[in-house]
Amino acid sequence: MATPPVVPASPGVVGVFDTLDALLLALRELKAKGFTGLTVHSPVPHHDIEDILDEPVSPVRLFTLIGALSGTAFGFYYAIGTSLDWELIVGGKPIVSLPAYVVIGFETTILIGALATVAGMFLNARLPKLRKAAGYDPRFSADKFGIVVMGGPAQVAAAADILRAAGAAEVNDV
Amino acid sequence: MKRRKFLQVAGVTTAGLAAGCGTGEGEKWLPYLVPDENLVPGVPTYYASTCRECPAGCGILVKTREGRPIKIEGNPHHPVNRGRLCARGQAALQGLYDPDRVSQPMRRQGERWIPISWDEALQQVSQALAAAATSGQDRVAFIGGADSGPTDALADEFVRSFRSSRRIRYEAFAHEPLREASRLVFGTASIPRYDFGAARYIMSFGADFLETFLSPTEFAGGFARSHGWHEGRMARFVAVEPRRGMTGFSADEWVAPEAGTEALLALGIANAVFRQGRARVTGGDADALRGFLARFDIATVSRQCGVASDTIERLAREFTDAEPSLAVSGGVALQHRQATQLNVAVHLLNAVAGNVGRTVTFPGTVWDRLGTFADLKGLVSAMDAGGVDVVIVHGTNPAFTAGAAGFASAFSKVQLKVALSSAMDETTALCDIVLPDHHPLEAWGLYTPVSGVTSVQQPASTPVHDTRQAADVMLQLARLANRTIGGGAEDAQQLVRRALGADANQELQRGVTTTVAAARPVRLSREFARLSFGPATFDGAETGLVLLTVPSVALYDGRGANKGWLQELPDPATKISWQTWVEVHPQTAAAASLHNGDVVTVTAGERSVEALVYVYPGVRPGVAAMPIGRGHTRYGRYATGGSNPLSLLGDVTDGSGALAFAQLRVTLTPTGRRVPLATTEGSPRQHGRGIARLAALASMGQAHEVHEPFTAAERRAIARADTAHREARYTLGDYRGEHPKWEMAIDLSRCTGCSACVTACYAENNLPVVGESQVQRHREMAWIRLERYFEGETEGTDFQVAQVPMLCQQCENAPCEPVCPVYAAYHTPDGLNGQIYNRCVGTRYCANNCPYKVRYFNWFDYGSPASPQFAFPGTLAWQLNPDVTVRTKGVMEKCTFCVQRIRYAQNEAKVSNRALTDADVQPACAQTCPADAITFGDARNPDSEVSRRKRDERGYHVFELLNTKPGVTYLTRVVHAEMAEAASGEGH
Amino acid sequence: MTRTRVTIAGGVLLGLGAVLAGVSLARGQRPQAPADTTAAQVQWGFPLPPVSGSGYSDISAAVPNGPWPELPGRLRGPEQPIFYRHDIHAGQYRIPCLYCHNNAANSFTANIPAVSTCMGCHQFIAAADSLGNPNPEIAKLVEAWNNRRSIEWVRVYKISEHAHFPHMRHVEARIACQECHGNVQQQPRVFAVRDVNNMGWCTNCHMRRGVTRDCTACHY
Amino acid sequence: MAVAVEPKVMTPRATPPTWAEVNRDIIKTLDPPGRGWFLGMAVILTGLALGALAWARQLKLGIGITGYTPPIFWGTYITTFVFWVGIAHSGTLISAVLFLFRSGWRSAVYRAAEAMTVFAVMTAGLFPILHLGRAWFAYWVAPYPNIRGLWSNFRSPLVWDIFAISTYLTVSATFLFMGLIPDIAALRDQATGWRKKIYSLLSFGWRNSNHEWRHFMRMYLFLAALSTPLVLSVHSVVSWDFAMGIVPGWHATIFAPYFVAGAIFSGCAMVITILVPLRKAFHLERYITVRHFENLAKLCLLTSSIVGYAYFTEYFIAWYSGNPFERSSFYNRVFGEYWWATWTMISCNVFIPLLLWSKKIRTSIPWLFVISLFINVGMWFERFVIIVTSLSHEFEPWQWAYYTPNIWELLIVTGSFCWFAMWFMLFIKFFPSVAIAEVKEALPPPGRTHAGGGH
Repeated sequence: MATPPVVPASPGVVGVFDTLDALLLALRELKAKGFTGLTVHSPVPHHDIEDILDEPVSPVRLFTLIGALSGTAFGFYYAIGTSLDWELIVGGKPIVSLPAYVVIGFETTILIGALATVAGMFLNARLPKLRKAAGYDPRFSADKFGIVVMGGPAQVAAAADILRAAGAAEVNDV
Repeated sequence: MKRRKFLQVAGVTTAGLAAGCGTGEGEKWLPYLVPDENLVPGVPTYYASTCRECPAGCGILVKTREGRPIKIEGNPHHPVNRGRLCARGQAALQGLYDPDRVSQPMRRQGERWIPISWDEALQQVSQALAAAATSGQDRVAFIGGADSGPTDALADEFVRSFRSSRRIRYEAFAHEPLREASRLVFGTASIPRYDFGAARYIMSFGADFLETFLSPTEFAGGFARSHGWHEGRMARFVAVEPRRGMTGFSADEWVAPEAGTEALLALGIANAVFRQGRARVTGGDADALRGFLARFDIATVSRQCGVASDTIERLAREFTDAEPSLAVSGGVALQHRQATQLNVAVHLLNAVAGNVGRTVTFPGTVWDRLGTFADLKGLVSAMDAGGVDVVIVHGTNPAFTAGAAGFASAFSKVQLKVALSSAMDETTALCDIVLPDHHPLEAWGLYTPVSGVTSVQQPASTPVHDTRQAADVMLQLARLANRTIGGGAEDAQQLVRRALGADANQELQRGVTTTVAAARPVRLSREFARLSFGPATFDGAETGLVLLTVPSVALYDGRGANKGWLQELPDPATKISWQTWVEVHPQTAAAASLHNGDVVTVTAGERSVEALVYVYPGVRPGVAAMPIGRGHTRYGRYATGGSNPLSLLGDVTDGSGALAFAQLRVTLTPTGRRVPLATTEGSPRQHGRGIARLAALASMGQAHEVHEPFTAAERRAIARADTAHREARYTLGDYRGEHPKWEMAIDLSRCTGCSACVTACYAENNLPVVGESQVQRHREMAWIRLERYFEGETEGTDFQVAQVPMLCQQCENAPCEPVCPVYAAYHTPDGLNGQIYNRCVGTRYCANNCPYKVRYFNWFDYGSPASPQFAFPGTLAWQLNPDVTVRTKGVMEKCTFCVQRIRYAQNEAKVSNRALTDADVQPACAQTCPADAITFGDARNPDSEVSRRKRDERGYHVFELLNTKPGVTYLTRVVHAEMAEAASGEGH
Repeated sequence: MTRTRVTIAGGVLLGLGAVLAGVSLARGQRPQAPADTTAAQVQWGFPLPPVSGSGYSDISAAVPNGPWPELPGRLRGPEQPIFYRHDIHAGQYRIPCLYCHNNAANSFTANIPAVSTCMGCHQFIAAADSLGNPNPEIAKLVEAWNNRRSIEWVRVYKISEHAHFPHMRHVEARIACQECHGNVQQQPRVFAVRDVNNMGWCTNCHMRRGVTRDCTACHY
Repeated sequence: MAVAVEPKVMTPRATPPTWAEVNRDIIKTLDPPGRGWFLGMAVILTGLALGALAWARQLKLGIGITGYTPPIFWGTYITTFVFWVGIAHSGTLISAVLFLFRSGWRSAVYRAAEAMTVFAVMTAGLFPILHLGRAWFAYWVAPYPNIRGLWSNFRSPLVWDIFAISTYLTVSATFLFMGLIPDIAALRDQATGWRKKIYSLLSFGWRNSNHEWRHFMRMYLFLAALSTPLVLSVHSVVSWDFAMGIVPGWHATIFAPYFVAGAIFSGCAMVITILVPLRKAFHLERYITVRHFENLAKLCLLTSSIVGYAYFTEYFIAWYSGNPFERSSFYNRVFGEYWWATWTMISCNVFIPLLLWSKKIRTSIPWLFVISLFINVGMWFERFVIIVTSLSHEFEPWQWAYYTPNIWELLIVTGSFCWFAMWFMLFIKFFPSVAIAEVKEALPPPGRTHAGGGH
């Protein structure tokens, strides 16, 4: 089959796959060839993809931890501080009634923890993205998979071949 | 009188009807022209006067702020009430500020009333009087109420000056039979004075001496002294009556004879006394009495009355064992065809027991000079025959109370009918001209309830409306008709000052002068023997129920009906307000399948009224009882509810010419409707929860088992924790340092359930009157309420009634406090359970969490004139206590031990830098309690009265096992009965 | 990974710090010992350092018999039936506040002086101003007095009904009237210098002086 | 409920739908609404308006226009508050707890359940304000720095409520929205015109790329992990509104678990109530299968027996404690004036669910629907019984009373249901009520025969 001339101008290439297995094949190949800066689009996350890419664990969990801890601190700080601010005895109970404040501490833990987590996700995933992503195809949110490879002309060309070889339905420049 | 001008600093905080909205934008201040040395804005001024709500004549101190009376309290110097007051006395203010008062002279045209000027009105009346006088003798009549002193004399003089002798002092409750009996037995037509304080044994034949009989506030004090448990001794009280009312609740024993046979029972007992050889009469009297009494053979009496003969024997023994004892009778409820006989019999009983001159004396009282029902009937027939041209009615309402005499129809035949009345009541409505009278709190007078006691009456306020005091009107009328009366006095004030003499001002300040009047000694007369003694008869079918018309603690003879406080005051016996009920015994009810709230028609002959059934174990089977006082057709916005049982009565009189209030047998026919009772009663039984505790006298002294919810270890732990907390507390911010701990002790052995405290609280704390529909939803706002529980088997007569005033317990571990999200409920340094109205958001959690259920919620905007539920219409708002915030809708409120009084006293003490003492602070309830059952003070001071009472062996806290540490200690009520144990234990 | 540890440690420290901060903040809020009021500030609280600003007149140079203080450019506060100048009476002539508002010393409410109080002086003090022409304001007063009429002053300060303010306690505690009412002795026409219903302002003063902040001291 | 645009009957096929079909079918549910939808909406808005008017009147005249009869100071409002908080629970339970437990069947139903949660909390949140005597000062309960120097009382369970409910609302709303992001992206890629703009905005430019999925899955996991204790705490806190009170019938340690179980019980029932018509209207039989309903039914059965056990324990302890107040209170529940409420509760929550033991009934949609309705009613009555009967029969016999709600309360309660329905109706027309991405996860990816999804 005749290979169409590669346009050196293009910064990258995207391969569109109908099946997961084809995608995985291409992905393995690319990794093997030491390609970096790969972006895999798939309608749903899939552990096979993760296995091949094997990236470090997301740091979101740290946000969760710190958020939660400061939540706890804030809860108790607020409850204790305000009670001591104006001592009012109710029901013959001590001014600082810790057992009661546990509830406050707990709720603020969850609240701030959750918000921090979400913030963490947005920061790490670089969301929101405003500009169009290179090589993204609407079908990736339906039932097609895609690999975007960025790089110099040589790499791009090589990647394109690999993608085709792996059985990409389409291989387009981006 | 300028010193009480309303030119005041612009209503300095008129108790915030505007619900505190920041700056007084555009509000005007009106300074005095000349400052009044004894009136400082913001500082109350007190005026001594006399309560005229009933003939008892209690001395009062009227608290005024910026010239407006805002509270009435008893005059401590006064021998009759010793500083105490009943609910009716407390409510006198609402008479003064009655929104339906007649505000200026008016002439009637058909059904319409046209305002006229005083001059014109006086002209017309004086001409009519003159004309009547010229046209003959006795063509002028004056109907007044009980009165004495110069104004009373003036009325006589006035009538005489128009060539008439028709002057009647008409009181619906004049107790003629009692007076007549005194004449027949002791030869003096006088109402006796009773010394309950000295009596060791009290037997009441239907005399409601704690409610309306003669001088209830005075009697309550004496009764509490003798019958209240003290150092292991207390008098025994036996109630002999077919209906057990509030007075009967205090009884250790209830004997319920057949209605109408009480006289026979009394004579039977007297007879027994002789036969037991215990009579304390000697000489000829003894023989005469023995002979007379022998007629009343005990077996026969026992059969007639339905009272076991050994009971009669026992009563005779007990009555004479105790020395001195006291038997009273003359209650309106038992004023039947044999009323005179009943009073005679009771007089004899006192005579044989040797009580006369000891607990029963005859100093002469204001009642002695009252006219009888027969007198009124005489006048009625004269009016009917057209023998009277001008009738002046003053301070009484015969059209309502004397319907039986056919008053209305005859009255309408009179040419000119003049009302000297401040209310548009039934009688006034029939008149042609109304010359509005001062309220007693605006008027001058001298009143002598009992000879030896002269009680002054002076204005505590300038007239609220364009009114004039009756005495002044009489003087002016006489003057216009060219007659001089009252020794040419200018006005009533002059009359009074003249009578008081040189040191009038001191008298006015003190309010009462007492001279020791030697009680007239009496000797037995034989006249009574001519009477015929037998069971009283009642008109109507034998199958019917005997109808007792009962005077109302709140409304008296109906004159209290237009006062919201009194209408909403739950009747101490049935706990119903606003409505007219008919009491039937459970058996009777079951037989006729009647239930609470069923609307029935009470029929006697062709007359009938409607009433709500209340199934009540306190009436004998075969007896029905209805309260007097409601069912007005006129008189004002609050008065027109309910129905008037008096309208059933015919003009039947007894031997003394008194109206027989008990004369009918009635039938109850259900209408099929049922109305929720406007009652505060939840469950009439306390299910052994030990809220109102009773203890048998026998069990006192010896260490009787008191329920202890905690083990010794737990108690120690709790105590440790508490002391730790207290120590911690006194180092905290506002709690630092020494504070008093305000506490209260309530002696249930003294409490009679009279409910004076309730009305006092309404007056002091600006409590709204919410009306029938809201009371039906239990939304009444009374911060202190009287709970009335039946103890023991209520089928028969052998049950006790446990009553307890329930108010905020000011718990140290208050469950209501920690649940409030906004600190509106919290604990003050001086141990109060503070409630900050303006902080409350109305979650109502505190009320849910209060085990005593003493928190009350503002369901509507009772305090805002804009709201449809506004509770202080018209001049009623003038009564509001400026020291207490009027609560807005949606906030919780409750008793605070009258914290405004505490703070006021603290400020006074601080400014005049002296220490605060318990004497400086008295909550309204404690201040007014006629039985002195409530003690208030600083519990941290071990020598204070309240601490002393707290240590009493009878002391207990309600719901001790909740460990709320209440600040109110109740002292168990001690009764002679043995069954009392039922209620004594904490519920376990 | 080190970055991780740092961040964790940071979080924990932040938490602990916050708790300590809370407690210490609360400590700081504790009422202090009473601030001693200097002799200059007691009783009717004058002389006080004169303030300047719209509505105030400068009386620093005023002497009792000298010319009346200049009226400031702008008068604040509600117009009164009689243009009674506090800056002359209280300022220039140094009449103590309690001379007229005497009830402040023995009652919850400070009174507006009775007409007779005014006449006490003004039946002797000629109704003429500094320039010698008759003073219409005093004329009004005399006229009112002769007709036994009271004078409808416009209210300036009002405490909400749900708060009870015992004037006598504060006078007795020797709090200068100016503390709440501002330098009235410099106000030709009295105006509200502050919202007296601002509870925070009450409680702050109470805390500064270490007196009670108990709710039922004012609210009942 | 709404009817799909073209009413073509779709019979569940044996073969699972392909990913493409999933997108097509689910996105179809967002087609312009039909007459049925608008009709339903009209009814709902009318009910809402009536409720609003009733509340306006209550604000003007005071809360006295309701049937409150002291000492019953809490009535239908708090009852309905607890009811809605309860409803709110199954949502998070299904989406978070089942997520942690990796039970695959949640994926088809959790979106609807979660939406229900959020809207239920929004509804519940109205009532604490509604029932206040001075609703316009409701914000005083929140501890905000103010000029008076006053704070709120952190000992009060009501303040705990503020924190619990607001936290729950925030977190569950976040959870719902986070789960929506990939689906919104899918919508964006299909939509055109203004819808595309909006969805692009809401999708935050989501690209289904591994860089996003990686953090997303973590975030989702931790949110689930945080929501799980939260969901348990919230209803515990609500139960402490009562358990912290000393009222006989409230003051019990069993309350927290008892309420949580009840909440899940009522929540699952409500999910069934909502899913049945939703599934019918949107022809989602292929996605929401009988298996899903059966699992929900099993959950109901489980929680029903827990609730039943809690009832039994309450009565047993009341008797066994020997505490006269407790005894009397519980006796009054069953045989007192409120017997009707108690027996409605017991039969709806304990007896009727017993039918679910039968597989035939458990797998029959009509049966389930009817039973779920009974459970909803029963759970409302449970709260009514706990609140009202306990208060009506407290320590002080003199203050025993009887309360029944009146028209104004009922109008407001109905209004609250309409408020809930309104939000839900809007939701199903703007967002996929079945999770596109997660359904796909549960299906075999293109080119495979079995679902290798999950993580």
